[in-house]
Amino acid sequence: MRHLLRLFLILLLAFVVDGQSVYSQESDPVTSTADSVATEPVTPPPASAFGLAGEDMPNDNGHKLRVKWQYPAEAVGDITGFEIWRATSPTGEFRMLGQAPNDYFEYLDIGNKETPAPDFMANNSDFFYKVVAIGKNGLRTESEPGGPFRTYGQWFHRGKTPVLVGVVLFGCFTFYFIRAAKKGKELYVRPLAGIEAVDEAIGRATEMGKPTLYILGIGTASEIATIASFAILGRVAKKIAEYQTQLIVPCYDAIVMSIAQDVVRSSYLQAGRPDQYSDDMVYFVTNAQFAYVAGVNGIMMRQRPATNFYLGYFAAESLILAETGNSIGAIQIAGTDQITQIPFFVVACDYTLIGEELYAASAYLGRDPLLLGSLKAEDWGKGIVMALIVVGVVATIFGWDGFRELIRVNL
Amino acid sequence: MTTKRLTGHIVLGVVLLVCTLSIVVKGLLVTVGALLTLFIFSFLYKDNPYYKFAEHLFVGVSAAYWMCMGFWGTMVPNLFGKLYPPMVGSVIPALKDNPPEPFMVIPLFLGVLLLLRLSSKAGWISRWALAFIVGTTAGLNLVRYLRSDFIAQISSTMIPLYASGAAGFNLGETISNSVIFLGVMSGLIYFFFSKEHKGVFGTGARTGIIVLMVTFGASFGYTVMARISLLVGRMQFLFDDWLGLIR
Amino acid sequence: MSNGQTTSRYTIERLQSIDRRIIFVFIAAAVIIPLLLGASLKEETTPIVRALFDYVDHLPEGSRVLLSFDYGPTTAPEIQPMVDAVLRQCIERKCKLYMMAVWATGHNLVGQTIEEILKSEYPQLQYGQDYVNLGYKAGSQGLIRLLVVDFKRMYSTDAAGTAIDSIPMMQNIGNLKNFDLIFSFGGGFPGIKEWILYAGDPGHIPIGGGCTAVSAPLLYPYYPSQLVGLMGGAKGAAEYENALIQAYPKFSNMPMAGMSLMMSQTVSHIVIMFFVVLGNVLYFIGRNRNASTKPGGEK
Amino acid sequence: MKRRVPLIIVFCVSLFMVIQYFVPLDSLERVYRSFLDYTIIIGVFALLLGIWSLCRVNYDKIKRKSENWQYAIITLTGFFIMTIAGFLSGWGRTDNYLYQHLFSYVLVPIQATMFSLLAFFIASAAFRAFRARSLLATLLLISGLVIMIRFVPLGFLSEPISDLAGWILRVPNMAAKRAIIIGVGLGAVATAFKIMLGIERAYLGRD
Repeated sequence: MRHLLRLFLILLLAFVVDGQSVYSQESDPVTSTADSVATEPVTPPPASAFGLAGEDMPNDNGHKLRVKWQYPAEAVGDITGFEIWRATSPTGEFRMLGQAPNDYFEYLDIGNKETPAPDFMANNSDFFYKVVAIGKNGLRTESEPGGPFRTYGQWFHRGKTPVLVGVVLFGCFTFYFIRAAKKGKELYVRPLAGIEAVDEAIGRATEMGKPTLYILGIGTASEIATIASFAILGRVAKKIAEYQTQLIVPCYDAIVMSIAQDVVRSSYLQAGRPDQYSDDMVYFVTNAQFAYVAGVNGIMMRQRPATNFYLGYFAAESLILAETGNSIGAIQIAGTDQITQIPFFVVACDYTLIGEELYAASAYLGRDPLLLGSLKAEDWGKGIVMALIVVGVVATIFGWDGFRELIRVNL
Repeated sequence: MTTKRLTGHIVLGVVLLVCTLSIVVKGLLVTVGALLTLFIFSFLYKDNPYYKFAEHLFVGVSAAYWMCMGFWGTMVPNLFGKLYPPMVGSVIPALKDNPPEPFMVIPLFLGVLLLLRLSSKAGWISRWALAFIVGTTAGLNLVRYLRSDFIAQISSTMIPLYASGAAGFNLGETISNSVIFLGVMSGLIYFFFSKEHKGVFGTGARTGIIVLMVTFGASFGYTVMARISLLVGRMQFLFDDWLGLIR
Repeated sequence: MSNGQTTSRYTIERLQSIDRRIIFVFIAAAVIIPLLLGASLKEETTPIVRALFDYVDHLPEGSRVLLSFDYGPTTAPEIQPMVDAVLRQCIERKCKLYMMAVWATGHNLVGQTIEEILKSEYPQLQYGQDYVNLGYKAGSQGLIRLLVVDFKRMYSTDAAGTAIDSIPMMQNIGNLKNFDLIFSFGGGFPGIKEWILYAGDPGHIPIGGGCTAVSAPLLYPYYPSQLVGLMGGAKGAAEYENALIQAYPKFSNMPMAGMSLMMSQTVSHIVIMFFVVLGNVLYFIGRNRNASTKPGGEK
Repeated sequence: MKRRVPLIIVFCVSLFMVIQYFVPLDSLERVYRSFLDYTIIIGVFALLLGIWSLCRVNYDKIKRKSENWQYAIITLTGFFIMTIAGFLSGWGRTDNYLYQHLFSYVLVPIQATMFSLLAFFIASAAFRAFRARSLLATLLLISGLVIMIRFVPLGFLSEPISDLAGWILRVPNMAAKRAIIIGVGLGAVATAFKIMLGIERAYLGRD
């Protein structure tokens, strides 16, 4: 009975202090902690937060606000945390947004961008906030509403400036060197063993009267590695059409298959043998990683290709393919931008294009001045990266960390 | 030749016997799983009809699996459910009352264009859909690679070559930092395409490939553990779940 | 004489290109025999695992431990032993266990683990009092970010659909800061790294982890400032089990999955290294012979 | 028309994707999200093409009675049974008996076993390739062995070896990976540029 009375008193007290506790429909902390409260002596409600301030977060379309407040340092120990509430007018309906621990005095309000959502936050509008201090005794003290705080939308994400500079700079290089190449400037490229072996490998297949297997990997058409591989497939298919040997391209992804069919068909056309192309050369196996591997293994064991190309995006299956290919004695040329798989190709294949070399391969094979020009641009990019690193290292030696900040991307 | 055939028969007999026993004791499902496991392992000896069976079954079933996933997981909720929500009301009641999104006609249109490639005359038009996909890829990747990861790699290489800790000069850290710095630089030099690997530049490239090879060896050696674990997992399935031989 | 030499050279060449199926047999044996014999290998606990073990061992009774199952069936052989060992230790410490997953595949594994460890070994534990299965929620690192501020907004029910507020041990959970320790098992994406970046660092919550061998080197740099400790691969699991057995001798008769996996691992590594060394020895013998016979062979 | 239109589509779509990255406007973001959504849906349509290809190749094999044609029947049977089970199961109702069991007792075991073949292949590849033929091959061999030998209990040697292994993974390994990542990043950007500007158009075919 005494407990009940005490509980009633506390409830009453909470109600007086926390005049609007009606709005806390979702959770009613007063009742939920009633058990613990009932055994503790009555303590006063916690101090109120004050000095609410809001600032718009930059680099967005105005759906974010950072709310800050102050709290008496001596009272921090009495509370478990804060609740943050938002409304569109000081007298309007406040909505609970979230909680902050007791030693945090700010809250990043990320509003929803779409209208029907309950926590929608319009851009270029005013908002009002309340911070509720939640005492260890379960009592709540609400601050005065703060505001209006305005959200602003921006037209440019300034945190991404380094990326923009990079893109523009790199674009300029590419343009410049492509123009230079068009004017007929001779560009040197160093030999790549994997590329030089392509002709020999196809020639070997021709001599042996065996097919050539070309694997585009298990990437979708949205991998740059796959797209680079299309370009190489085009060159390889043209040579194969000229040598009149057989080509097999089993595919993992259906879009990749569609594109690869176009690529191979037009290569045969270019080589003047459109009649020898059929869609049976480029076909779909399945898009389950290991089922695809099982299928390709079967193709290798039964059709015994003399030359295998593995160019594109690869995951764990790389070694299964390369070892099976090795066991049938095929010449193997591999290339991928997947760092984790490069070691396996290096170990099990005859030639491996490492990372960036895969992207460069089509330029090498085609000897097209435009494509070679873009290689030169990549080299300039690398030169600049190296210069940046050297400057950065020197800067850190002299204790100047600002340089590193300069190139940071803030998302 | 005859001994080979005899061995084949014996193997087949043993397998059949074990199967019958296993179906009786362990039930059909586990037996099927175990048999398919053995069929795949038989590839290690050589290509054989058992492997061919498992391989072809796997290809067919997995293709159908992904097609159904694509249909129920993407087509129904993301295309039909958005074009005309009441249509999918019976399968996904949550979507029933959403407003229709007329713009979803665009992917439907592009998808149908893609299917036109089955026709030999109008096949070229399917490239519009492919161009859309390649375009998004190119645009995304243009910025994706320059984003945080790329720049983070550069900025985390900007480390002081002279490292000092609480106890003053730290030799180990200094060496490590210098190796990282030289490794990144020489690795980048190795990837230069338009410069001959000669002289100082050649030495740099040579150092680069040395660092790369050490890395490849290490990654290879490191992965062995993970691969053996996978095999242990399969063996546990065979010897424990199926045969119940592990105490 | 010359005939003998050709035969031995022939043998060496044949040995050099040894049938790979012989290697396969050895690998299979290296894995199967330890498994059947139930052999296990003790691993001395390294500091990074020891730190994790000691941290759990010093948790006061009733501490709240969140375990996130961020792995799938393919990596389960490596990860599950860690989960089992940590669970056993936590129960000995009388901690409250909160199990969840940020990987869809982790959902089933939580249920499986509850069946195999909690229900069979500790039938006295009560669901909702001592442990709870919160299941999987989509959202990856976004989910973790949300949980730091508000736990119940995302988890309004447990995995079975029971309202979260009706579960006794969920009463005082408002956000991730209410946990005394968070474990993430897996190491893929999302995983330990995301837990550190989005929960551990901003919320000052201690994070411990267990990950596959492949991802361990990427996570080591977070120790000790952002990670309490880390178990890497089967070796990490075996080290943790060793520490567990030393601290709680009652477990010494129980089969420890990590330790037996470790035995298979060690034997297979030895087999592979043996073949690598053999290959090199044969290669050098063959080369020396070739070099010595070539100039003199014509005579 | 045949060649120009796709190139224009590629240019416009990719330019939009780039602009959207820098301009935080809601409307652009909505279009961006739709575009990603569209690519996924187009992918499912493409899957139909894939299935068509699969069925045709296998049907042809049976019709022509080419080598191993019997197995094509297995592929097609598996495919149709799973398709029927899958369509019967419907959304969120993966509790369909056949579908669930084909998944758990056919797909999962085969997949896991294929994956575990790697344990054998990693051994045979190591035996063949880890030979001290040249300086580079020797380095590959040594660093591989140093990492693997951590597993062997060697008493007092264990600690320095595991320290060395850790150092290799932390230092030269990190350096090389960074160099590759930076190179790949530049190469990918260059390739994206080439596609956007229509310099690289192999993917369009050439007719």
